Amino acid sequence: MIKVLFFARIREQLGCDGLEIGFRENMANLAALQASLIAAHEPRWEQVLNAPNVIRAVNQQLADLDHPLSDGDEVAFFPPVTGG
Amino acid sequence: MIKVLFFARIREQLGCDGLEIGFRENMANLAALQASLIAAHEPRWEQVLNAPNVIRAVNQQLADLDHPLSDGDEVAFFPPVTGG
Amino acid sequence: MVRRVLSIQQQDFDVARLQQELVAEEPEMGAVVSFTGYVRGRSGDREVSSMELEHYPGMTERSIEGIIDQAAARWPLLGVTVVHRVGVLTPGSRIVYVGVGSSHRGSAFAAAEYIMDFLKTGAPFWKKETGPTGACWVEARNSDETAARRWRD
Amino acid sequence: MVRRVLSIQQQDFDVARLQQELVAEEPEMGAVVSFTGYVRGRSGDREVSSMELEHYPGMTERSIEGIIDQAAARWPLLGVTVVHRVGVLTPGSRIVYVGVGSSHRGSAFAAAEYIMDFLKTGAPFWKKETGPTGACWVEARNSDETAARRWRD
Repeated sequence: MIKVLFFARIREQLGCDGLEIGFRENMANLAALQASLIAAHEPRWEQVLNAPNVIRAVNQQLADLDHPLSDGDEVAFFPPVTGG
Repeated sequence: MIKVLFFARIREQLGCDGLEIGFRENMANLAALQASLIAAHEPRWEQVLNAPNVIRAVNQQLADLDHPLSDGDEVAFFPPVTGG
Repeated sequence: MVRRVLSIQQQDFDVARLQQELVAEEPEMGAVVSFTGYVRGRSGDREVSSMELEHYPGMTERSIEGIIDQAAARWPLLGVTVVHRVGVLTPGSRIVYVGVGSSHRGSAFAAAEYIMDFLKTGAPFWKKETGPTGACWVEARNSDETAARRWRD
Repeated sequence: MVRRVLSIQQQDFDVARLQQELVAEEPEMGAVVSFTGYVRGRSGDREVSSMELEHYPGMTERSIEGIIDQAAARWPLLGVTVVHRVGVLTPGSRIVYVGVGSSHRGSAFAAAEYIMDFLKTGAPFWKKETGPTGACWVEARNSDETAARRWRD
């Protein structure tokens, strides 16, 4: 199982806080997981998740698309941060 | 009349908070005033007022020894500042 | 390890109490620099009537712990306090407090600014502003990225 | 002209109240940086049991006004508060408060540090520390002169 979370503008654009998907062999890295998410949803997901300024984290650490995934990981997608 | 003030370590070394001396033609600048003060007191005044890190002010603005003086000015001698 | 207080909370905070806790019982404490961020009533030329702050629970705390660790490795600090509010806030409200205590002022100033710069660019918080014409997510500012980058040179 | 509060006083001050007054009713206020200096219980390797602060009444206020003017000419500030205590203070006591308010944090940090650097080197205050072996005037530190000089480059 992979826990997927969406925050802020991305959460609203997808209309989704998060979801859980079963871990499969073809989810070897973040790019593969993202491709499965896009394949399973409306075309809007592709525009939102592929946008150039999307930030991704695996287990609460920033991660690039080639970051490897394991069963049980927590993955998050969010826009550039604006706190403080 | 010139009002002369001493602060902190210099005040204690001279044993004097301040004094007033009548303005005279030969007090054309700060160096001349300092020379009169030294001439009028014990040798200790020369050591204290001529020390390399003495700071001087005329009318509450920092001043060099060649700063001109006028009747009614306020002159101060003090060590490097250590507040804050 | 530097003494630290970290809180993500909805409720307001009291700067005097936070500073008192930072200083308490530390005889070497000579300098405290604090930063307090406030909700402004205008954002560029848009009027702001309220702001909502969202965060990523868990990752936010880890990010800030990491920023404090980095600051404590660079400067001799005696204490660090970071409090960041989330939820709905109105103009004039406090948003964030960063307090840094040290023996001398140079390290307190530098570390407080360092922590703020990385909090702005590295901790997962997002602001949405509501004004007369609706609500908008705040866009990240290039100047914040530039501010954080100068510490790496 | 930047809104300012300046006080040289014997009594203690309340950082929360000073900050509240700095921020009050200013819708553009986004960032407040404050510095608080404390009496340390040690000075180098000497123990300090109390400290006496002397100043030059009149010139002190003028010097600080001038430092605030310089800071306000360099950065877009909304408010500046400087409070400096004089008289006898014990370890742990607050000595000085500098608070700077601005729309953005960069100018608030820079101006607060600038004001402190020049206060340390340009305002006529002197500290005398009392310890177990007697009382000594504090010597000016070269690092303070260096801190002030960097703003001139």
